Amino acid sequence: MSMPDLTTAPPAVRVGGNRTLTIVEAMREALREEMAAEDRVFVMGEDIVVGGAFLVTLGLAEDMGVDRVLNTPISENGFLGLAIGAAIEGLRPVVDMQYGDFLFTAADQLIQQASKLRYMSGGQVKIPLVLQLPTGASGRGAQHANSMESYFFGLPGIKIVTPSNPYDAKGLLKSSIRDDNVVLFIVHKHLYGSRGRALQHEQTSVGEVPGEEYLVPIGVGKVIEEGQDITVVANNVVLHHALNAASRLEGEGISVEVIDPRTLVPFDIDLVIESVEKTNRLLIVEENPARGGWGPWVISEVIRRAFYSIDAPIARLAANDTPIPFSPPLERASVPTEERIVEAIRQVIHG
Amino acid sequence: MSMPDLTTAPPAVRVGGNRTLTIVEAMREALREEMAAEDRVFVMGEDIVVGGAFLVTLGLAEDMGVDRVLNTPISENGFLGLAIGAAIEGLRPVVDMQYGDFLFTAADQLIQQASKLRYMSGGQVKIPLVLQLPTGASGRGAQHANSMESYFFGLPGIKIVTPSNPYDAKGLLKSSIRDDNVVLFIVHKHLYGSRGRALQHEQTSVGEVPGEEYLVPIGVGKVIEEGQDITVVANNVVLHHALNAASRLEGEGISVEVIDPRTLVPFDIDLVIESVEKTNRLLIVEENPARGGWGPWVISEVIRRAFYSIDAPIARLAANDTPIPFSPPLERASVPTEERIVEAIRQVIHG
Amino acid sequence: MPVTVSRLRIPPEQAVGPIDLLPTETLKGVYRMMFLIREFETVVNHLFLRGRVPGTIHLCRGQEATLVGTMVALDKEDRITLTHRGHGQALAKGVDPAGLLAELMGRAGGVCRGMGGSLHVGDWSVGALPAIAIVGASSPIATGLALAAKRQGTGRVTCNFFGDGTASKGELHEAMNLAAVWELPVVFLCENNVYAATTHISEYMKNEYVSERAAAYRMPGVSVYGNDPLAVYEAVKVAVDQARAGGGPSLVECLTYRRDGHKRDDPAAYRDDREVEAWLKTDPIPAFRNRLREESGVLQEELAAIEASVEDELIAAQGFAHQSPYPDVQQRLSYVYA
Amino acid sequence: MPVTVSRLRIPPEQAVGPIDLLPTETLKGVYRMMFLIREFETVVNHLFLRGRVPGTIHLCRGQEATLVGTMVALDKEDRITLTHRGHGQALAKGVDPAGLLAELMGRAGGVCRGMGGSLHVGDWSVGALPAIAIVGASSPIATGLALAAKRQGTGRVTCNFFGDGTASKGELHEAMNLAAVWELPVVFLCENNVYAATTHISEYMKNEYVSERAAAYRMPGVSVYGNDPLAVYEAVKVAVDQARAGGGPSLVECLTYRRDGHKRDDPAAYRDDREVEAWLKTDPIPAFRNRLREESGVLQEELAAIEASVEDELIAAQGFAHQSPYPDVQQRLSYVYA
Ligand SMILES: Cc1ncc(C[n+]2csc(CCOP(=O)(O)OP(=O)(O)O)c2C)c(N)n1
Ligand SMILES: Cc1ncc(C[n+]2csc(CCOP(=O)(O)OP(=O)(O)O)c2C)c(N)n1
Ligand SMILES: [Mg+2]
Ligand SMILES: [Mg+2]
Repeated sequence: MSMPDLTTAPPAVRVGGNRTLTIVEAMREALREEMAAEDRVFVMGEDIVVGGAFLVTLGLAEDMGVDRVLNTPISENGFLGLAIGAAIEGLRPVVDMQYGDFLFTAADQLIQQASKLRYMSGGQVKIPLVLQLPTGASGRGAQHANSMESYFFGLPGIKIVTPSNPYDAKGLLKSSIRDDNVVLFIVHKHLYGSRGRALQHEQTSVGEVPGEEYLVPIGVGKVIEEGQDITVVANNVVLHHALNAASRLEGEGISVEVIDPRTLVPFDIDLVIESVEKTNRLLIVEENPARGGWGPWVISEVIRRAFYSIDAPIARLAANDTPIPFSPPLERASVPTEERIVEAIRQVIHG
Repeated sequence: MSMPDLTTAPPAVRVGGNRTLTIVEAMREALREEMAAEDRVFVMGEDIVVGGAFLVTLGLAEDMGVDRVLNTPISENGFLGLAIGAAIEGLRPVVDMQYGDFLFTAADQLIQQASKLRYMSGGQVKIPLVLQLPTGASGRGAQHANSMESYFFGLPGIKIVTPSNPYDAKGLLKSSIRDDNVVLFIVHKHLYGSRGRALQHEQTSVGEVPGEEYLVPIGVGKVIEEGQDITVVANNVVLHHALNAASRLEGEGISVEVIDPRTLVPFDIDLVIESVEKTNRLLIVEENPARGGWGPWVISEVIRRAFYSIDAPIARLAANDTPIPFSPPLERASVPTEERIVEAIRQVIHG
Repeated sequence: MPVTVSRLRIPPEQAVGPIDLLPTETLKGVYRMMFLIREFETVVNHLFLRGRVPGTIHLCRGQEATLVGTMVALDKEDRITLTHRGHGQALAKGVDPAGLLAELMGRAGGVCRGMGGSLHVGDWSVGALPAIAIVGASSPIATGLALAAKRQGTGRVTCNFFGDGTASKGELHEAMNLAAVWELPVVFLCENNVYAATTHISEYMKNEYVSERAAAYRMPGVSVYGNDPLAVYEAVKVAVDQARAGGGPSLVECLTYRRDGHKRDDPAAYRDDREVEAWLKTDPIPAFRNRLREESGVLQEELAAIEASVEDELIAAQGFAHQSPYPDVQQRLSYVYA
Repeated sequence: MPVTVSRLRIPPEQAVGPIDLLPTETLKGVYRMMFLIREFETVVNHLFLRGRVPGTIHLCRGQEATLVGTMVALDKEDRITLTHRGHGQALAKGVDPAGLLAELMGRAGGVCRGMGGSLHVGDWSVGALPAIAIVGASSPIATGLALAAKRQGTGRVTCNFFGDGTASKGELHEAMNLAAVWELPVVFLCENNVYAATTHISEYMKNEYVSERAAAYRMPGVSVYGNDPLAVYEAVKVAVDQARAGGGPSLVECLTYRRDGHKRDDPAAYRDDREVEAWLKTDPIPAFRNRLREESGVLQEELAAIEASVEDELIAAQGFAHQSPYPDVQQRLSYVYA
């Protein structure tokens, strides 16, 4: 797979100075920079002229024109297919799916077309296409709570990116737009939020973003907290819970290494293996239902490649194998929380 | 989950005498019996009046009427949704998707509607619905080669059944039709075939079917071959490869226990754990791409529940993480074969 | 070609239905239900702003005449499918306001036991299929309810509510074709409120009317003024009668307007002032109230009594909802399988 | 209502286009291509029956006039999207028969290097997007090719082939609406051959013509006799010119017929004898051959020479395809990512 390369990348707008941004602001900057640097980039989706469901495109239509920030009819199948066609002709569409959940009404265009056309044609075409898919449970009931990464993790021919902070969100979105492949750009709904509005969780999705241009490469995970006793791999919003859990356990003398894979496809499995070879224990945390997701695959790889380094059964936290219930106490009980992560770590350590 | 119960089940047509049937004939019998016993059962799909893509409904329209063997327009989204509505009203539709692959054009109806409506309504409705989904690679290129079970294994709210022989196909189809839930009935394309036509593989999909009525319960796996040295779990067409491999390895003094889970959701994980506690070694074989499928989840459960019984890294064979290529030698090289299973078993045993 | 489509969509004039279409008692019932929906939504908005209704809400204030006019044309035994903007559809079909409100608040006493919330309200025991929030997805399902009615000979008609924005979804088209080909007793009922979320209808449709699309399937299509319940009733009744008589589906488009933004936090600043002004003058509730007084001679006091009874009902509903507990967390593991 | 739709679909009479629409040289080229497609398919069928073409095949014998008439109306730089029945579409757009045949045989020299097979043939270098076998899915993609042409100012038009059965797919409707709203240069080209696999058109459509559905999006829709290349050319040219001039999309329906079954093993026994008889008489190839002789004065010898050159080309193509090796198995890991 080709990695974006800053040296050959088109020059982008410099913004200057380190700033504290939300994920939404960081994504907006990435879009703005890439659109300024490259004419062929454009955004399309429902209601994005006025900012879209999460305000990612706020102000963009005014600056870039409604031809490059394109409001679509409610025709997910139609406009995702249209984006594929445009990409085949050399344009670089970014499709805002409003809620990732709506992608299911266009699933064939992703599963059968976007991910396979290059392969079936023997490399005749390429499809540089980014799908923005807000994911996860956020108080709206089961049809707006799917973990999109879970459904498409096993689909060959696409990349999946799941940043959990503004720095990664900007750097990865820029890399995704420059990538010549289909990239699912998946951010948990609870990580969106503007600076003015209260975030839904204690941990924030606000962070430092440099003014200088930078990219975060697709396929490279990151050790967020170093530790000795156990490796915890988590992404999206549950990563923040894991980080909180790690801090709490420090007091108990448990040293937790927390890894954010940042991208799921390709997955930086080497980083996890390396860490597990040091800590000899592993916990995986995902928000998707337990039967799905990327965690089981990571476990199967760890068992294959580092079986003799593992000292205790590998633990995993995920949502119940149910749709997500609406009632807030039920929703909270359905997904991994800081509390449950703390308990799971204790159990792996103390047996 | 409710299990079908022969004692309360409606009386069915007796066919009498043990016969050797193909999977297609066995499924046809199941449909015929269930339709005769229960008015509310009907079949719908493209071209099924003349038998459908795999001749499963051959002759049924003549006997049951075109009102109960209903040709649909090419409107997968429309007729799957329609079947959901009919099921809510108490009918018991069996939807023939022609090729499972076409379901992606109706994915929302399965993922967001059929699997969730009961839950979101707090149990107000139930949806007794069977989808027939021929699956897997069979020489037609990537868009007709998806492993349907892989995409939906992680979806809560449905059941998934994958018989590999006529006996199970008939018994499980009858149970599926009597089940009050959404059941994906998934048979590999290479296992279809009429007795007159040469099957694509050496191993056959022809087998004994009793004349007496019987059901095979959903959720119960089966040890097909007993063995001591290693457990192999495989289903669908690769199960037949695994059985061939097991026979070959007998000569080398390797005793292989082969398990057919038969249904993936619910998965009879206890049966696998029990076996692994005896053999201490495990190989999983699936046709879907390596990043997907049910295998990783089984590994994660085995590690969680039987970690200390495992003597060697758990092995797994699956397809490449690519779409399925058309050219026959490339397709063969992409999926697990008898040869590769033999090698994999040798490697687990000899390290 | 290309046809120029007018951006300005103002209410059609002189489009009300004859007052003597329905007996006065029924008309009073229509008024009561319109008023109940309006007040219910106002309560919901209030509770939402005070943080008592979690998640998101889509209010239907302004569209009450369409909902109630449609429902009067249906029988009690008939079925409806609901949209994301479903509170009023549910109430008009006879869903209990107390259970509805409790549902919005995620309480055990909710019509869906708290499992659905605002986006999924409904009560199947009164024929209101708990709402489907994926737009377009309900149309095939509604068609399936109709198929069952035809097979089972129940004589039931299904009414599939959808919005003007939803008319761009392929699912609707597949469903309309299926219903036409199989002559199923379904009425496709478009609440055309000029917007899909923040987007004006002229941005997603070249047609002046959604009902133009019915001809593509050789089914009747008609557009009526949606802010008068009698105009709506008149058109829907024709469609329902045809469906019940075995004549197959129809498409009825009701031209109406959202008085609020699309959802909870939307000020609807994207709307044209002239358009907003023209429509806000047509508030269906005072308009129908006036018609009742002037054309049917219903007394001011009678109307006041109706309104008071609605307020009482809503106070009781709020009491019920607030007192209803949250469901036990174990309930999250129920209702996955039958 | 309901409208009764005739089950019998016989060829329209007197529906050929004027012979002087195109210069004689072009007409000869049209004939050559029609003949090439027919003979190519005959070779494919032969090889399939001998087990040299793996997988499945969908032949287009009988539909040649529609394909070639359409292609003459397009420029070389224009784009087409292909269906599962795509061999003839590919050839008509200029895909090399040798590479095409090698593709069907899964060989390294195939136009898609053996990765696609019969269901996915195409050569993007001549504007034929490798075929999409999921019916309906190509319409949005074609619309995207057209969007790019409009943005890039290339003046290109995209022609989206689809079948009468595919007209029941929602994707097509979403694409038609998008193309209409955004005035994109695309022609929706329906090859109406009366069947969707084994199912007769009257089973899935109340309409007499697929083109009736264009009005639902306020775009022009027309139906023409599809077994005469000039009738097809005439109609498609109007649509292409409009699209190229910025006037947006059209729907052109060509009424034609499959001479074979739906696919490899289908004897097509489900067809009505009268229908089959009426259509088989209209074989486009001898009919156009006669027109060339009678109306354009093309000599028998000229036609024979054309036919001989086609046979030579196909012999060479077979030689190429048979000699082309299977791809190295490592190639299966290529082309997943760019
Ligand atoms: C398939 C799908 N796409 C997008 C959405 C998000 N969404 C919810 S309501 C809405 C607008 C619907 O417009 P319309 O059909 O006119 O109904 P209205 O809201 O005006 O009642 C959108 C885009 C959705 N729920 N489902
Ligand atoms: C979404 C989808 N459903 C079903 C099929 C299976 N299928 C392949 S061709 C065909 C019939 C298509 O009919 P039509 O559009 O009229 O094209 P024709 O075959 O007549 O050229 C069907 C049902 C498919 N390829 N894709
Ligand atoms: Mg609307
Ligand atoms: Mg056809």
